[in-house]
Amino acid sequence: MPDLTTRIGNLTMRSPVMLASGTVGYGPEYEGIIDFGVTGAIVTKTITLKLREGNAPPRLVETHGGLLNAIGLENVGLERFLAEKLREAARLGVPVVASVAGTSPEEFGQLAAAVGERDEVAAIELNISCPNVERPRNPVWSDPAAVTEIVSAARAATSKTLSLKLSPNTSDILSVAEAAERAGADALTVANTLPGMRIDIKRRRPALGNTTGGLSGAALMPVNLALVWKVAGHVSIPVIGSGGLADTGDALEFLAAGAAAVQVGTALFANPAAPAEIVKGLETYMEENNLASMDELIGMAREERRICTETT
Amino acid sequence: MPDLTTRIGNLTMRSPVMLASGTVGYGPEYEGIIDFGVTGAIVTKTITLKLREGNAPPRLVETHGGLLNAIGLENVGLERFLAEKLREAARLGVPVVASVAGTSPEEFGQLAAAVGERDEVAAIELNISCPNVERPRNPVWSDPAAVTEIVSAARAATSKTLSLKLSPNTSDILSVAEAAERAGADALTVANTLPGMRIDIKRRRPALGNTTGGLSGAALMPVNLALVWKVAGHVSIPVIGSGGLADTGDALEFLAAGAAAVQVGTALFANPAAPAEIVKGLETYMEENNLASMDELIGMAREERRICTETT
Amino acid sequence: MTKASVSPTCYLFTFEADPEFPTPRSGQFVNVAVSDDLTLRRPFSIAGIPAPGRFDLLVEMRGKGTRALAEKPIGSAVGVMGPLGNEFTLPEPGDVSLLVAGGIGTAGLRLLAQELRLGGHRIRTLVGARTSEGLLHHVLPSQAGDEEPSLEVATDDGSEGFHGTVTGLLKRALGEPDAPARVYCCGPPAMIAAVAGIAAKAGVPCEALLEEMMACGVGACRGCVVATRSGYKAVCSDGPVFDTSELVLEELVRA
Amino acid sequence: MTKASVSPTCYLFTFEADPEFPTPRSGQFVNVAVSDDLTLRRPFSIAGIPAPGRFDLLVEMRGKGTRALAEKPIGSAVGVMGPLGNEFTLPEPGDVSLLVAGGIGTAGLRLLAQELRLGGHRIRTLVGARTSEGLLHHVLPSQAGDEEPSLEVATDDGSEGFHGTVTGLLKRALGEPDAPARVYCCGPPAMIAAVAGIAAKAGVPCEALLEEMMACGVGACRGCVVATRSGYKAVCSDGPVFDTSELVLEELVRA
Ligand SMILES: Cc1cc2nc3c(=O)[nH]c(=O)nc-3n(C[C@H](O)[C@H](O)[C@H](O)COP(=O)(O)OP(=O)(O)OC[C@H]3O[C@@H](n4cnc5c(N)ncnc54)[C@H](O)[C@@H]3O)c2cc1C
Ligand SMILES: Cc1cc2nc3c(=O)[nH]c(=O)nc-3n(C[C@H](O)[C@H](O)[C@H](O)COP(=O)(O)OP(=O)(O)OC[C@H]3O[C@@H](n4cnc5c(N)ncnc54)[C@H](O)[C@@H]3O)c2cc1C
Ligand SMILES: Cc1cc2nc3c(=O)[nH]c(=O)nc-3n(C[C@H](O)[C@H](O)[C@H](O)COP(=O)(O)O)c2cc1C
Ligand SMILES: Cc1cc2nc3c(=O)[nH]c(=O)nc-3n(C[C@H](O)[C@H](O)[C@H](O)COP(=O)(O)O)c2cc1C
Ligand code: FES
Ligand code: FES
Repeated sequence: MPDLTTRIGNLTMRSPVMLASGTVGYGPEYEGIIDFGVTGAIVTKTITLKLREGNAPPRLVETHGGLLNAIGLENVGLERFLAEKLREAARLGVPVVASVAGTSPEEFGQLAAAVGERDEVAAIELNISCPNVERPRNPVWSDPAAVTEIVSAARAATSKTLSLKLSPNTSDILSVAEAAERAGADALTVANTLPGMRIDIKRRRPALGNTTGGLSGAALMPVNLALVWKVAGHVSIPVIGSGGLADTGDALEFLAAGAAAVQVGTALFANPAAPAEIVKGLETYMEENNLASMDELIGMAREERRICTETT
Repeated sequence: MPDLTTRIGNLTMRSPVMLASGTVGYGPEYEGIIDFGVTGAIVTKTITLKLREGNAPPRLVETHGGLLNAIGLENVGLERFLAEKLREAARLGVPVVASVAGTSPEEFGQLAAAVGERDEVAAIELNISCPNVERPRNPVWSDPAAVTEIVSAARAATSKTLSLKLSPNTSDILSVAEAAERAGADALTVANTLPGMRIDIKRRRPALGNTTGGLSGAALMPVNLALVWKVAGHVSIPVIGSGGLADTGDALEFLAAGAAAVQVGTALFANPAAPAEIVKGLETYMEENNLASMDELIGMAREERRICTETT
Repeated sequence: MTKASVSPTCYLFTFEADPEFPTPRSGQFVNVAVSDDLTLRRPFSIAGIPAPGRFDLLVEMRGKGTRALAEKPIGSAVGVMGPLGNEFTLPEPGDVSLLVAGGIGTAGLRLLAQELRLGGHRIRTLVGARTSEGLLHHVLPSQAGDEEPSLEVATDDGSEGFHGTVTGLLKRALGEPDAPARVYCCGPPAMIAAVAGIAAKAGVPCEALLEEMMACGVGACRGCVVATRSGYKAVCSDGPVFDTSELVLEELVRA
Repeated sequence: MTKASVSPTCYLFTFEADPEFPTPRSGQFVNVAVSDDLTLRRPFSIAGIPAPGRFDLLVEMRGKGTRALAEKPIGSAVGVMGPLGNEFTLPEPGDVSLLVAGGIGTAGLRLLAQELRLGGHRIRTLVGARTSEGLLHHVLPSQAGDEEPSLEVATDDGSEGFHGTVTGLLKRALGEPDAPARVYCCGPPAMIAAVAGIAAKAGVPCEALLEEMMACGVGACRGCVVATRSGYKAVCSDGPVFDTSELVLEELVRA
């Protein structure tokens, strides 16, 4: 039997297949539907200091091959998360990664400290694609200096494994990745959704209540895969791939590009069995190709570690 | 009959439906297949000073809802373009927009001067998503200072209508748009392809010869539509929408978002009749909704000119 | 899966459920994998239980997903998640219930009508549509043997029944003696808002089955919310049935 | 459109062409809109003209697009662009032509075989595949009435005919008296490279029909190029037929 055990910092997982933040709630919502037994970890909905109501509906619109969402980080807030949701999630018997977002480095530190001291939290994902931080001209996710401050604050606040979740909406992801690595991130999640929109021609209004939303799903996959390839070739901390992966073939592409683990998100909506199918599929692939452990899989499409160039 | 006449600077077109650079070659390749009679303009394959062989194959890979291409700006070079291709394109009876790309502001100026002095050229599109300019950390397309230099050089070289073609691969498109407007651009084409990749798991290699390519097609549409919305709300020069539009509904979304014209690209491959169908569809829509001219259509989904915020 | 055309734009599908599929209650829905090429499933109300282990869906052709479902060959296996969501609150014994459906909203009340009749409850039904072609009252459980005229229809264009919206009928029904003690409604947002307002004025409790775009269908993604007096609620897990006095009606109808 | 299964993985389709569809020549292909859900059309060689105004495609199930084509009901209208591309160079009268096909490559040579036979040319055919199931020689025009043994087959696993690759047969054929004056080949890149090498050594002119991912199909997008001694050429408009002495064979086979 091939060994799918995956280690990201101090987070040890049964398989490299994680569940992406915001698509599984806090976990229990999908109890009895998703086979948590084979998945590597749940990443919770992103938690903020205070409860958030989220954006006005409509919050979803399907696009060709993808999905736009503008949830607006609706979440129960740190207090209820710690008091209720975390305990419930921990009962599922799968490592829980707490996703958090602050509006300042201090808040990120506060959140990391609070969730980091809980035994139920196996690792922390710092979500910097946070809509609260309104800096339209130089968003946090493309500002290495801001990222350095955020990761440093979280690093000082906890010794738990920290992954920084990057945004694909930047022309210079390498500087951001470098900054995060230097500031002490244990891993990078690459990447979140891309800003996008649709218009409802009948109503002559944006289809989403919030005007724009984040593009996820298969449509996004080539973009985030290219970023994983780029980042994994540049940093020495592990990269966790996210973006549109729906089946074993897609997961293999992320791993072959250099990801140490992958997250399934939007694909859960159409097929909650996707994580279990991918785990099975990876086992079969490794057996058929005589690969014993994840190390032999990761980066197998990389001839040498090189920087790729974009072209049209 | 509603009037589809569209004006972008000094470029007057029968309809707002243009054909995107790189997808129609120099025009004649599609003679007898595309109905040039109803289209607004052809944008030629991007021309560089010297002939370019382009990238090693494979240059194309289909993705879910989209297409990755890594042509590598294969083109005949300025000299042959002026001597042969331009004359042939002009015979099609539709305005020809010459797309050009240089590796420096000076080269952009040289190219703009050379094509600008030709009567067959109705307008010029400056393509700054040029792979030649190798600046992986701060690509030209997200650097307002570089954009200012390029547009200024082209502006000084010609009085022909100039549109700058932006890239979606930036977190701060407004600064780039502003720089272009200030430097004298007459219009902005929003936007080009996004960097992306796929991996061929059988060969354990990137599917494209060039590793990464540009994502186009329906998958890209929500991203570029959001950029059109954003840019059109911010500058006072016209915006030309490009990205995945395939039918009348899609075109209406771009126009409703504030685009003054649209470009059909990837959709041509599956359906070369798409431009004619869209022109017909726009006429019908205007008739049914009692709209007499393009002015009434453009921006109809904008309540006020406001800056949108991204959210997930 | 079998299907039958019941109007120019609607099909009635009957599915053989998996053995472990629980018996659905009125108000509940299923999230259906209609096509491999779509990112999301599509939610449909369970519109009847023709026999144990089976359930009906009544589906209006609205776009790609509903068409993909209708194009599946009879006998296809279709991925179905559910039953999902909450249930209608059943009336007190003896109370008259008024069911108000607009267009395809008839689907959301069909199982309720069946349940109420089986439970011996007295019901009256108002069904509206834009034109007579859109009326779906003929798929509701048979009215035969009823003492009172229990079904009335309305069309916006007057092509059948009352000329006007179904809310015209509703006002009349609530004003009559032996007036209904409960209102249940399903239909376009504007209709629901109108029905809710009329019921509130008449002091009659009213529940509505709401529609919203859905992704997960289980309360995880927070994509399907509706504004209520106690904040946003998920239509899939807090609903789809809501007491209309809880809803912020001004936000129900989209500008 | 009609279809017939000709092997476990291949179908032979026959299309009724539009009146304005020109008569295709051997080597040419069509770009087919196989599915609304795919961004690109799919190119297929015209694999025969069974009657004026009709043409055949011989299609191997390889992925989404080919399966979508096979799933279309018989009688469907299918969007077809073409005929596209250049043509094979026909041999001098009296010359023997050797057709070498690997797997689905048989499709690319079937119309050529028909044309040559109609034109009274002498041809010999070598058909290879991995296993006997992949052999498609039975769809080639009948060999009946030929004087010499004009068809030989090879399988990698020896399950039918010569045990080995078709290039083994080729070497033998080129060494015999009355050797072919021209070679035409179609099949996997590695086979084409091998055939080209053998033909070059024997000093026999050789043409190959190449495959490459395509978008426009008309030379506009520059997506389908192949490396030649005079730079990259578009398979769709400069090809799909190339003189193998023009190709950079080392770049034909992908690492
Ligand atoms: C709880 C619930 C119960 C429903 N019950 C039924 C039913 O019994 N019968 C029935 O015919 N329909 C029902 N619907 C609506 C049904 O889900 C939509 O008609 C369907 O999703 C449209 O899919 P499509 O791909 O054909 O349309 P699309 O091409 O996706 O969209 C066409 C139009 O339908 C709207 N739409 C799409 N998805 C939804 C959705 N999930 N909810 C509301 N509007 C949507 C879109 O905004 C668009 O205007 C129900 C919806 C919900 C939430
Ligand atoms: C000039 C030409 C003539 C052809 N003639 C025939 C023919 O007569 N019969 C036949 O069965 N096939 C022929 N092909 C190949 C055919 O185009 C592909 O098999 C088809 O496009 C695969 O589509 P798919 O969606 O089923 O596969 P996909 O799911 O798109 O891909 C499956 C595999 O096929 C490869 N592929 C996809 N598209 C092409 C393409 N355009 N060219 C080469 N490989 C491709 C992919 O790289 C992948 O490995 C021809 C190709 C060309 C260029
Ligand atoms: C409905 C929805 C809600 C999401 N919410 C969050 C969130 O709260 N925090 C976060 O970091 N990412 C969030 N994401 C992004 C996903 O975690 C994931 O990174 C992204 O969708 C790309 O992967 P996918 O295509 O597999 O979904 C959300 C995505 C969706 C579709
Ligand atoms: C094969 C191909 C080649 C392209 N070449 C160019 C080019 O040379 N110059 C350019 O500015 N854009 C080029 N583009 C981008 C298109 O012009 C267009 O902006 C982009 O593809 C998005 O629109 P679409 O989805 O409608 O194709 C190319 C696109 C494709 C698919
Ligand atoms: S659809 Fe996900 S919360 Fe309702
Ligand atoms: S497919 Fe476009 S040039 Fe050949």
